[in-house]
Parts: sequence; C-alpha cells; structure tokens
Amino acid sequence: MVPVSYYLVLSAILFSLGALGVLIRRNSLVIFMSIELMLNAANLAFVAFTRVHETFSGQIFVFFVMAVAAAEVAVGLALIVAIYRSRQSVDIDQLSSLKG
Amino acid sequence: MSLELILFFVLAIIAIATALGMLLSRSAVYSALYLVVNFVSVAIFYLLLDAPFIALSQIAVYAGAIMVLFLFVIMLIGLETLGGELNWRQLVWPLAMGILLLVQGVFLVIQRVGRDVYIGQTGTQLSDPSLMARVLFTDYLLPFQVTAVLLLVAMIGAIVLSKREKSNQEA
Amino acid sequence: MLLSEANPAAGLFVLVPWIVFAPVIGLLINAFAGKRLGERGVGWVASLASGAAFLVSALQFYALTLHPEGAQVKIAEWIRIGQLSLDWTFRVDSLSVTMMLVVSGVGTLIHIYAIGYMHEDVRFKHDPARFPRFFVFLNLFIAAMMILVSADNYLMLFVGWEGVGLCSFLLIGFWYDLDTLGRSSWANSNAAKKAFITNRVGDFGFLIAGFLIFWYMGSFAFSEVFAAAPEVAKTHPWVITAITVFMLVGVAGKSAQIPLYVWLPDAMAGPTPVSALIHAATMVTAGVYLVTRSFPLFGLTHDGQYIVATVGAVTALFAATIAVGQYDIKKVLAYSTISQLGFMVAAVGMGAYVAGMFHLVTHAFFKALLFLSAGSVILGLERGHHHGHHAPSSPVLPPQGAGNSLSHGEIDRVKEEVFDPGDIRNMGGLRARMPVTFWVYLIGALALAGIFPLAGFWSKDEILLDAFLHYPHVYWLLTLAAFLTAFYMGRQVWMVFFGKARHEAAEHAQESPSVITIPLIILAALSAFGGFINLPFKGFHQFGYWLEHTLGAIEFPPFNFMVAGVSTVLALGAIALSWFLYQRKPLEHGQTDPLAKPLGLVFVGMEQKWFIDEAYQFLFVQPYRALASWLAQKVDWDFWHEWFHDSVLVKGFVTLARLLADPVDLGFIDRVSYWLSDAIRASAETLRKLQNGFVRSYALSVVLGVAAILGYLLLK
Amino acid sequence: MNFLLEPLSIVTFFPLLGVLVLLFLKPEQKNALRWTALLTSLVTFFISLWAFFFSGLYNPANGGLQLVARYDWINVAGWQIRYYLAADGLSILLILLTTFITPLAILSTWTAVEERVKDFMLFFLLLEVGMTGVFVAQDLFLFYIFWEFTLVPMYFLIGIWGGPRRLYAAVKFFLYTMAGSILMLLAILWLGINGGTFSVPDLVAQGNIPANAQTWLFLAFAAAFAIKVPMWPLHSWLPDAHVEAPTAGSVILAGVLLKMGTYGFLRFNLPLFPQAAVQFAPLIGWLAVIGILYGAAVSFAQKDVKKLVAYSSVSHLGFVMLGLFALNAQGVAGAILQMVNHGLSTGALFLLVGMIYEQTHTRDIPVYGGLWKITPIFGTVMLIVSLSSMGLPGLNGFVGEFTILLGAFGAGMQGGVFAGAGGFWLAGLAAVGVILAAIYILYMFQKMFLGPAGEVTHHHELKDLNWREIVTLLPILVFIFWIGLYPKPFFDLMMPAIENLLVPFQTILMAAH
Repeated sequence: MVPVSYYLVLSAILFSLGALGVLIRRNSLVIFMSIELMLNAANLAFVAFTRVHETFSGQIFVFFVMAVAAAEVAVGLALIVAIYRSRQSVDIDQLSSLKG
Repeated sequence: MSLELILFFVLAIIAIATALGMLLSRSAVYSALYLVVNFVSVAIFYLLLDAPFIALSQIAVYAGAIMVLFLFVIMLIGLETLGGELNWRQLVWPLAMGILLLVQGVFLVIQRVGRDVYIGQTGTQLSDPSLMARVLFTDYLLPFQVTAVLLLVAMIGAIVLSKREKSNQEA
Repeated sequence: MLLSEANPAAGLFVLVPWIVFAPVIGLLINAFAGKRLGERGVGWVASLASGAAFLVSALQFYALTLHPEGAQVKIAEWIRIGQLSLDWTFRVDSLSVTMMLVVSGVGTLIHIYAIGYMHEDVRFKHDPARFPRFFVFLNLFIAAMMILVSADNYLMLFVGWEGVGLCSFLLIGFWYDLDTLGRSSWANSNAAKKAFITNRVGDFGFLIAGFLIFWYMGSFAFSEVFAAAPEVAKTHPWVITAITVFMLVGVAGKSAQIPLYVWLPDAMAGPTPVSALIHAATMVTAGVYLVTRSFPLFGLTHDGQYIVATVGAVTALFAATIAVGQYDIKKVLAYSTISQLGFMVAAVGMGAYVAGMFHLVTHAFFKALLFLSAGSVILGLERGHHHGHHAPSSPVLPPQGAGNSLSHGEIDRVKEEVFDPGDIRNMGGLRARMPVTFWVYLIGALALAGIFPLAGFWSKDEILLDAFLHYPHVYWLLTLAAFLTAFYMGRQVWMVFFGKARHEAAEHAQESPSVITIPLIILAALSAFGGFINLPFKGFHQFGYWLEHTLGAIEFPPFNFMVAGVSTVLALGAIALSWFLYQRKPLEHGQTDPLAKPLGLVFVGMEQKWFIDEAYQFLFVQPYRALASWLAQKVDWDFWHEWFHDSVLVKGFVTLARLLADPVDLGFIDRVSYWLSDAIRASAETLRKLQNGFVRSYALSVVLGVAAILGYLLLK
Repeated sequence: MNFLLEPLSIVTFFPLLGVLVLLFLKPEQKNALRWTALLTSLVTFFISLWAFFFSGLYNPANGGLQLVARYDWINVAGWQIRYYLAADGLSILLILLTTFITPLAILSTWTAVEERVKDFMLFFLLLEVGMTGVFVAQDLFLFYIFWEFTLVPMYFLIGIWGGPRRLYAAVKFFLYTMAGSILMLLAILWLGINGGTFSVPDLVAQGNIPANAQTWLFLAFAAAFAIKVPMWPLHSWLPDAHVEAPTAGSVILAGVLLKMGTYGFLRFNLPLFPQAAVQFAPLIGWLAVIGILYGAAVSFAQKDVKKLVAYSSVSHLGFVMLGLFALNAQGVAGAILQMVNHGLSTGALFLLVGMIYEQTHTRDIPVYGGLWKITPIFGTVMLIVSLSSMGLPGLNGFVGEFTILLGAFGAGMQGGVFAGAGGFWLAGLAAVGVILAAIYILYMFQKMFLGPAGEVTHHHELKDLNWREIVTLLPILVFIFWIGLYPKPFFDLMMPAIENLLVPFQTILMAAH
C-alpha cells in the first residue's frame, strides 16, 4: 500500500519543478509545457484525494481541468504563433511591452 | 516494500527525471518529448489510484492531443533551440523559490494529511466510468455544458488568432 | 324645423343651405379649373352660382309668403361642450330672407357687371391671369354673407361676419402689388390690412358681447337668447346694456361707424364692383342687420339704444362733411356710404327697425348703382386715356422709384403722367360722351339725395320721421347730414358730367359695353321704384308688414308732411347751392375748389378727413409699433434673452464655476489630490522598477505570493 | 413579452423597428433611408388609427383610461414602478397628432436634409417613440423616462442640422428643460415614496395629498411643464430653438414637444393637485394672458419670420394655458383642441417657411414681398394657414380660441376660478390677443406675399410648391377645414374624460363659495 502522502509529495515536487520551469526558461513554448506540468501535478493530487474522500468530485475536477487545459493550449499556442509572426521570436524576455 | 510501493518509486523517479529533463533540455523538441514521458507516467499513477478513465483521458488528451499540438507548433515555427539559455546568476531567486515551494508543499502534506493515511479499498466503485458519467451528467451538467462552450470559444479564438489577415498581406 | 308636409311650398325651406353651397361650388370650380375655363367661363360660373343663390332666396321668399312663421333648418351639429350647444342651423324668416334677396340679387347683378369690368381692369393692370381669382373671392363673399344673414345663432353669424371681413381683405387687396393708380406700391395691401385689423377690433366687441350673452342667457341661439333676455334684464340690467354696447363696437367695425369707420374710405382700393357690392350694398350693412336681428335685446335697454342712435347720427353728419371735401369719385361715395350707414344705424338704434332695413334695401340699390356707374366712368376715362396716348400696351406708369434718378423736369413729366381716372377734377362734360352712365348716375344721385319719388326719399324720410318723433337731437343731426348729402352729390354730378372736359382723357372717354350698362339700368330702375315697397300710407307698408312676421307688431307713424317737406326743401336747396358753386361757373383745369376760400380751415379739415387717420396713426399705430419693438428688442431680447439669460444666468453660473474652480477646487481639493498623487507617484517610481516587463519576473512574484499563502497555511 | 404586444406598446415602439431597419442601411442610400423612415412613421400612424378607431378596443364614450397595458416593472424597497400605458380622451388627440405630424415632418426633409440622412432619420424615429411615450405613460417614473428621452434626439436634431447658432440653441434647449425636470423628478420621487406607487391613476384615486404638500408639488411639476410650454416669462429658449432648428425639427417642436408641457399640466397637475390647481389658477391665468399679449406684440416686431412664428407660439400656448386653468368644460376642451390646432397651424407655418427658405436661404421678412403673384399655390396655402393661426371662424384656430375664451369668461363669473382675481378682465384682455394676432399675422402675410415683388425675387427664380410639398401640406389643410367646420367629433372624443377630470374642481369651487 502506498500512503497518500507519497502521492501528494510527488505532486508537490512536480508542481515545484513546473514552477521552476516557468521561472527559469525563456522559451515561451517550454514555459507553456511547464504550466502543463503544474496542471498535471495538481491533477495528481486531485485523484489522490479522490481515493481519500471516496467521492467522484476529484476525478470530475480533473476532467474539467483537462478541458480547460486543452482550451488554454489551443489559445495559448495560437497566441505564440501570432506573436512569433510579428516578432520573429518566442523569447519571452523580448516581449516586454508591459514594462511600466 | 510491497510491489506497489516499488512501482510507485520507480514511476516517481521517472516522473521527476523527465520533469527535470524537460526543464533543463536546450531543445524544445526534447522538452516536449520528456514531457510526454512524464505524462505517461502520471497516467500510470492514475491507474494505480483506481482512476482508469482519467488515466486514459490523460493519455489521449495530454500525451496525444496537447503534446502533438506543441510539436506541431515547434515544427511550424522551425525553432528548436534558444542559445545561451541558462544563466546561473539569474537562477538564484527562482531556485530559491522553487525549493521553498517544495519544502512548504511537503510540510503541508505532512501537517495536514499525515504520513499514515492509506488509500482505501473501495476503489472498485470509484473506478467505474459509468458511475462517474452519471455524476458528470447529472450534478455537473451545467459546468459540463459551459465547458463545451468554452472549448468552442477557444477553438474560434485559436482560429482567429492564427489566421493571417488578408489585408495585411496585401498591404 | 317647422314643416307641414301637406304643403309643398314649406318643403322649399330645406333648400335654404344651398344659398351657401351654390356659391361655394362656384368658387371651388373657379379655384381649381379657373385657368381652363377662360374669362367668360369663369365669369358665368360665378354669376350662375350667385344667381342660383338668388333663385333659392326667391324660393324661400315664396315659401315664406305661404308660411310666414319661417323655419330653422339644421344641417349639422357643430360644437357640443357641456351646456354649449351650437349647430349649423339656417334661419328662414322675413328678415333673413330680405337680406338674402338683397345680397344675392345685387350680388348677381354685380357679378355680371364684373365680367365686363374686370375684363378691362386686368388688362389695364397687365395681369389677366388674376381674373379668376376675383370671382373666387366674390363667390366666397356671397357664401360668407349668406351665412351671416341666415344664421340661427350668434356664433354662426360671427362666422359669416368674419368671413365677409376676410373677403373684404382679399378684395381690397386684390391689386395687392399696386396702389389705386396702378403704380407698384404697398398702398393697396396696406388698405386691405387696415380693413381687416379694424374689423377685428369690432369683432373683439362682438366676441365679448357673445360671451356675455352665453354666460347670462345660456345659449347662442337667437330664440333662446331672446327668450331669456327679459329675465336677465330684470336681474342684471347692466348686462343687457353691456351687450348692446359691445355689439355696437362690432357694428362700428363692420358698418364703418365712428370710431372704426377709417377703413372704409381706404377700402376703395378694391376694384369698383367690390366697392359696390361689399363696401356699399351688402357687407357694411351687416351691422344694421345685426342690430335689427338683436332687436329684443336692444328693446330692453334704453341706454344702449340711445348710444347706438347717437353714434349713428354723429357718424352720418361727420362723414357727410368729409364727403364734401373729396375729389376722388369713389372716395365721395365711400364717405357717403359711411354717412348713409349712420342713418341706418341711427334708425335701428332708435328702434325704427323697419325704417333702418328699408333704407338698407334702397341704399343697396342706389349706392350699388352709384358705385358701378362710377366704375363705368373710371373705365371710360381709362379708355379715353389710352386712346389719347395711342399706346394701349405700355404700362400706365413707370415703376415707382424710377423717379428718384430723374431730373426735376422729368419728375414733372412723370407726375403729369400720373393720371388718376378717379379724380373728378380730371373729368367734366361726360354727359355727352357717356349718356347711359350719366342717366343712371343721375337717378342714383337723386335717389341718394332723397328727391321725391325716388327710393331714397321714402326710406330716408321714414328715418327722419322716427327721429323727429322720439330723438330730436338725432333728427337735427340727420337733417343736416341729409342737406350735405344732397350738396355733395350735386357737386359731384356737376363736376363729372357737366361743364367741359378738364383732361384729354375725359375728352376721349367712351361709353361702356352693355355687359356693364345693363346691370346699371336694372339697378337704376330699382333705385327709382324701390321705394314703393314701403309707402308711408296706411295699408301700403308692405315691407313693414313683411318684417312684422319677424319683428313683432310695429307701430307705423302717419306720414308727416312737415318732416318730408323740410327734407325735400333742404335737398333741393342743397342742389341749388351746388349748382351755384360748381355749375354756374364750371371749374377749370387746375382750379381750386370754390368752397376752399369761404370755408377756409374747415374745408382743409374736410379735405384731409379731419386728420383722423393721422390721429389714429399717432394714437394707436405708432405707439403699438413702438411698444412692440420695445418689448421685442429691449425687453425680450436685450433684457431677457441677452442680459438676463446670457449674461446673468450664464455669467452667474460661470462665476460660480470659477469660484468653485479656483479657490475651492484648485486651492483645496486639488492640492490635496496633488499631494496624494505626488505621494503615489513617488511610491510608484520605486515600484515601477519591479515592472520590468519580463514575464518571468512577474511569474516569480506570483510564486512568491503562492509561497506566502502556503506559509500562512503552514503556520496557521 | 406580452407587454410589447399591447396596442399602445405597438404604437409607441413601432418606430424602433424602423430604426432597426435603418441601422442596416448604408448612409449613402439616402432615398432608401428616407422611404424607410417615412413608411415606418406612416405605419405607426395607421396603427394608432387602428388602435383607437378600428380595433374596437377603445370606446370613445368612456371617460376612463383605456387600452391599458399594466405590468410590474421595478419593485424595490417598497417602490412600485410599473410599465403602465393607457390612453383616454385627454391624450388620444395628442397621440394621434404626434403620429400624424411625424410622417409629414419626415416628408418635408426630403430635399432639405442631405447630410447624414441616416442619423437624422434615426433621431427622428427615436423622437417619435419618446413623444408618443410621454402621452401614453401613466406611471410617473415611466413618464419621466420618456420625457427626458425626447430631449436627446431633439438636442442632436438642433445641434447637428440646425442653423448657424445651433450649438448655442441646442445646449440652451437642453439645459432649460433639464432644469425644470429636476424639480419634477424630486416631486415624482416624493409622490412615489409617500404614495407607495408611481401609477398616476392610483395616486389620483388615493387623493390624500395634504394641501401644503400639494402647493409645493404643484410648483415642482409646473416648473418642468411651464418651461416646456413655454409660459411667459420662461420662453427665452423657444425663439433660439425654433430659429436654429431644421424645418422638421421646428415642426415637431411646435407641433408636439410644446404640447408635452400643456399635456403635463392637464394629466398631472390638475388631477393630482386639485386644491393647488384652484389656488394657482388665477396666477397662471394672468401669466397666460400676459403671454398672449406679450407674444403677439413681440411677434409683430420681428424681422425674422421663424422668430415671428416662434413668438406667436408663446401667444397661442398662452391661450391653451388660459383654457386649461379656466377649469370648466369649455376652457379645457378648447385648450385640448387648441393644442391640436396649434400643432397643425404652426406646424404648417414652419413647413411653409422651410419650403421658401430652402429656395432663398433667408428668413428676413423685408426682403420678401409679392410672393403670391410669383407662387400662387404657395401663397394660397400660406393664407389659409395664416388665417387658421389667427383664428378665422370656419377654420380650426377659431374653434379652439373661441371655446377657450368662452371658458375663461365663464370662469370669471361668480363661482369660477377667476372670479376673485380679475374676473372678466382675464378673458377680455385675452380677447384683445385676437386683435393682436390679426396684426402680426397680417403683417407677415402682407410683407411676404402682398405688395410689390421683393428683393429676394430678383436673385432667385422662385418655384411654386411641387407635388411632394403639396402632399405634405394637404393633410394639414384637410384638418384645418375639418376642425373648423365640424369639430364635434373631436370634442366628442375628449368630453367624457374632461367631465371626469372636472368633477373634483366642481366640489372644491362649490365649497369655496
């Protein structure tokens, strides 16, 4: 038997790695992937809790997260493509028009 | 150590390793491929957790659709590497934050869940997709519909965003 | 409606609305198809319409002889508000039928005459396209006048009353772009406007009288008003007097009495048939009709009667004096009309309704005759003038204003050319050139002067007799007026038809065509014999008996030879005097009036109409004009609009706004907010460094936030 | 959605359909835009005719509110605000006048408005919605919305398509009306909060407003309405607005918008505050008489023909106010009819002035002269309309003025509202206005149409009325004669409602004597 805490710790590790990816990578595609990783980590935790609480809510939440993630990826990638067209780059550090 | 535990650790190492690989690989293609492996391992975790429907969705949606989309985009842009990526001086804060986050997460798990909560044995019921479908289409019908709309909007949005405007080309 | 089904004659009463409809149809045809019909067509359509009205009136007369009680024919409800209940109801009784016959009869003759007259007139004035319009207006007048005389309530009467006023306005201003001499000018339109406005002043009196009638007697219908009047006379005697006085204001406006007569002389600007029909024979007598119609009201107030009779008598004399000093053939007749209307008003004011109505009828005949003959004279002179100049197509005159750039000599020449065909000083010796016109004119003049046995003698005599018996001061005023009447008519006849021509136009004058002379001859016959309808001998008061059906029992004073003798002697004396002054030594061209010297300033007054127009101008017109511009410019615009609104309100608001803006807003609120904003800016300067535009550093701060929250959860 | 299918809702909101169609047309399709607007307004007119006369839903003999559409709308914190439309004898003629004048005004813009046709027509149809709404709303809140709503399109009509000083005029118009409306809004809120409902018939039925409150509420309402009428001396915005507005705007302004003020007095001030109405009747009567005489005199001194007509409105509406506050059947009936008459006559005058202005581009009376000779049809129509405006018997103006004066005179009798405050003098002086009206109208007619040909004819080849213009004017002429000769149907429509309206006053006046 595997304690739930193991899964949760694994989820935390994956989430931290994803967050780290967002923080350190300049390639916007990879940043995107890291976000997906974070979502996955969260999903893992949800499914684990499903077993703890004996209810479907967690799984259903995962289902919705997947749908949202799919939508997000579609729009996000389209944005990246559009940005690449105008800037010829996916380097996130070059996109600094938010600078105050 | 039971077989299950061994399996867990093996998969956990694979998942962490592939996550690190994605994180550190210079080529976006490699990153994507690492991530695919990671997703697959997570899918196996779902199976272990008696959630076969989620596991298959994971494979289909993440490993299949989303990552393929990523690869398409990478190919479309034709850019695989970004030179001179990691600058360790800049990494101090992110690393510190990542570690802090990790430590906090682990402590939270220990504090709130405890080490000795085991997964119950009623998993057979939870693993039945038809039961899950019943809940999904009754209690969660409205969110489900909204999600459908969301996906539609996302689809249209993606098309509009990636469509080249004719007038721009002509001009 | 009183109808005995057995007798077909009574059924004729229902035809009475056609006295209005027929002319309306005629005017509609001419208004919409006038151009296509041609002059003859237009003229005959209009004359037939008027003739149809006469026919219907004659049928009413016939029906009335069989059913003297008359009838009321209601064709529609008009206004119904609470107790106010008005209908379009025609009243057929001996009084209204008398008026109908006069209006439509004289009207039809004048329509026919106008076909000939206007044919030439539009040519002299170079605007033949205006021909149909004249007949449209003329028919409209007949319709309105018929409404007036056949109304069964005061308000319907008022519709006709103002309707004829409108027609008067339109017809006086028929040549609205010219003056009486055919020059381009505002004069005619001014005269028209003056007539309408003066009449409106009278209408104001009528309205007030109407309001009093309604609120004290509860109705506008004649029969109900008259039934309620005696009761009101007992409870509120002043009301009846007030009604009659306000009604007198209306009468003064319409029938040209003092003080509102001033419009009538100017109204001669209209074409001559108009002067004859509207401003002599029919419309101006509406006031007399109104008083006669309202006899039960006047009978209840001695004060009212006294005022009316006096106003009439004074007007009769006053206008006669002015007539003596006039040179324009139509102006003389106009003042004569005012004077004769004074006779009638005095008569009805005294309660001598039969005498008043009788004079109204005979006056309609001979004054229409005189005006139409005068028109014939004017046309004759115009023909002569054109003949003399051999240039029938050129305008009579150069346009006004052209003289400004001419030298003095040329101005004199232009003045020479301003030929006035209506000025009796340009005439003389027309007896030979226009014989028919002369004879009919003579008959008319003698009738007006009151020479036995012409119509005027009988009717005027009856008025004088009534005055002699009841109102001595009226009698003296009227007798004096009668003397002057004979004098100025004599003066006119001598100057126009006798002596020798004082202008080449008079030398070449030509007689008018038969379409003009035939109506004249008919009218002359009526003027000669019209008096016989009411001879002042027992059993011969046909007209009086006729009106008795409407007016109730009438007392007929016996013929008084003294009164008749005095007036006849005076009239003959006046004619003799005029012969002495004007014919014994006929006037030469350019000579002043022989009366000017002996009468001195008095004659100047007569000639200048006692300066009444100028006085009115000074007393009413100019003050009102000044008041209006003062109100408009100074009060409304400068003070209220510009100063109060645009200065006080706007500037006040602006000042308030400044006050709020400068010390309050800038000084206090702004300073606080500036301080705030400075503080914020300073902090922002530091914070903006964080805003470096790198998404990843934003993400870092998000993670920081997450870490903080997790830390909080851990420590909780 | 039931509330939108009520007959009065359809009458009110039908123009919005036209607006919708207009939105889909291109600004360059000028004729399509014009036809759309014209047809929309025509259909609206026919719907209103249908609703009142042919649907069988409206019984003219009934004095109460009919064609009622009553729905709960906003119920918050004890406020009862309803969507409440209805019509009765007091408003039916004005509703019909609105739907009747609007197509004519649109027709008059056919060649006069060439710029931004789309916007123009949009605003015009919106304006129609607002105006009709004002006359049908029976809920104070709803009424206030419609009342203010009419300001916006009119503001733009003046401000965009107006004359040289259009912005000044538009802003003045807007501010002036707003200023009065604010007070009315306060009064409306007071009534709604105290009475628990905003529905006028309910408030009237409650009838428990204390006398001193009535005074203030009456004045607050009167402030809004008197400015709109406009009563002397609050008329200063009117000449500016009239002179600067485009022809169609002037027509609507004179024809309908001013009637909103008098209608407001009739619908709200009289039934809601009867005691205050009796108390203020002499004051308003005297102001009305001053307005009659002042407007007539000032008109006479004008050189600008549009200004002349504008000031004549002050005079005419003085008659209306005098009639309303005579508080007897003749006065009120005459006042309502005179509202219609003024809409027709003055509307037609503005149309005619606009038609000649389109050709000569001047409104200066002295440069005209002798036009009747050059343009005979135009002159004849002008004559008829002028005569109607000055109250010639047989034409519509007389019936209104006469009944008003009769009513005012009756109110001066013992037991009437003016008895203690001038009595017959009020009506007597007002009747002097009849003389003064003749003076200024004849002055205008003479200086423009009679006399020798004026300066302007030397520079312009003046054309007589064309078919479109005749078609525009003909319906008005028909009504000028109809009302003048046979006004009974019009009085019959309003009499039952007027009798209901006057019941409380009879008791108040009876008690006073």
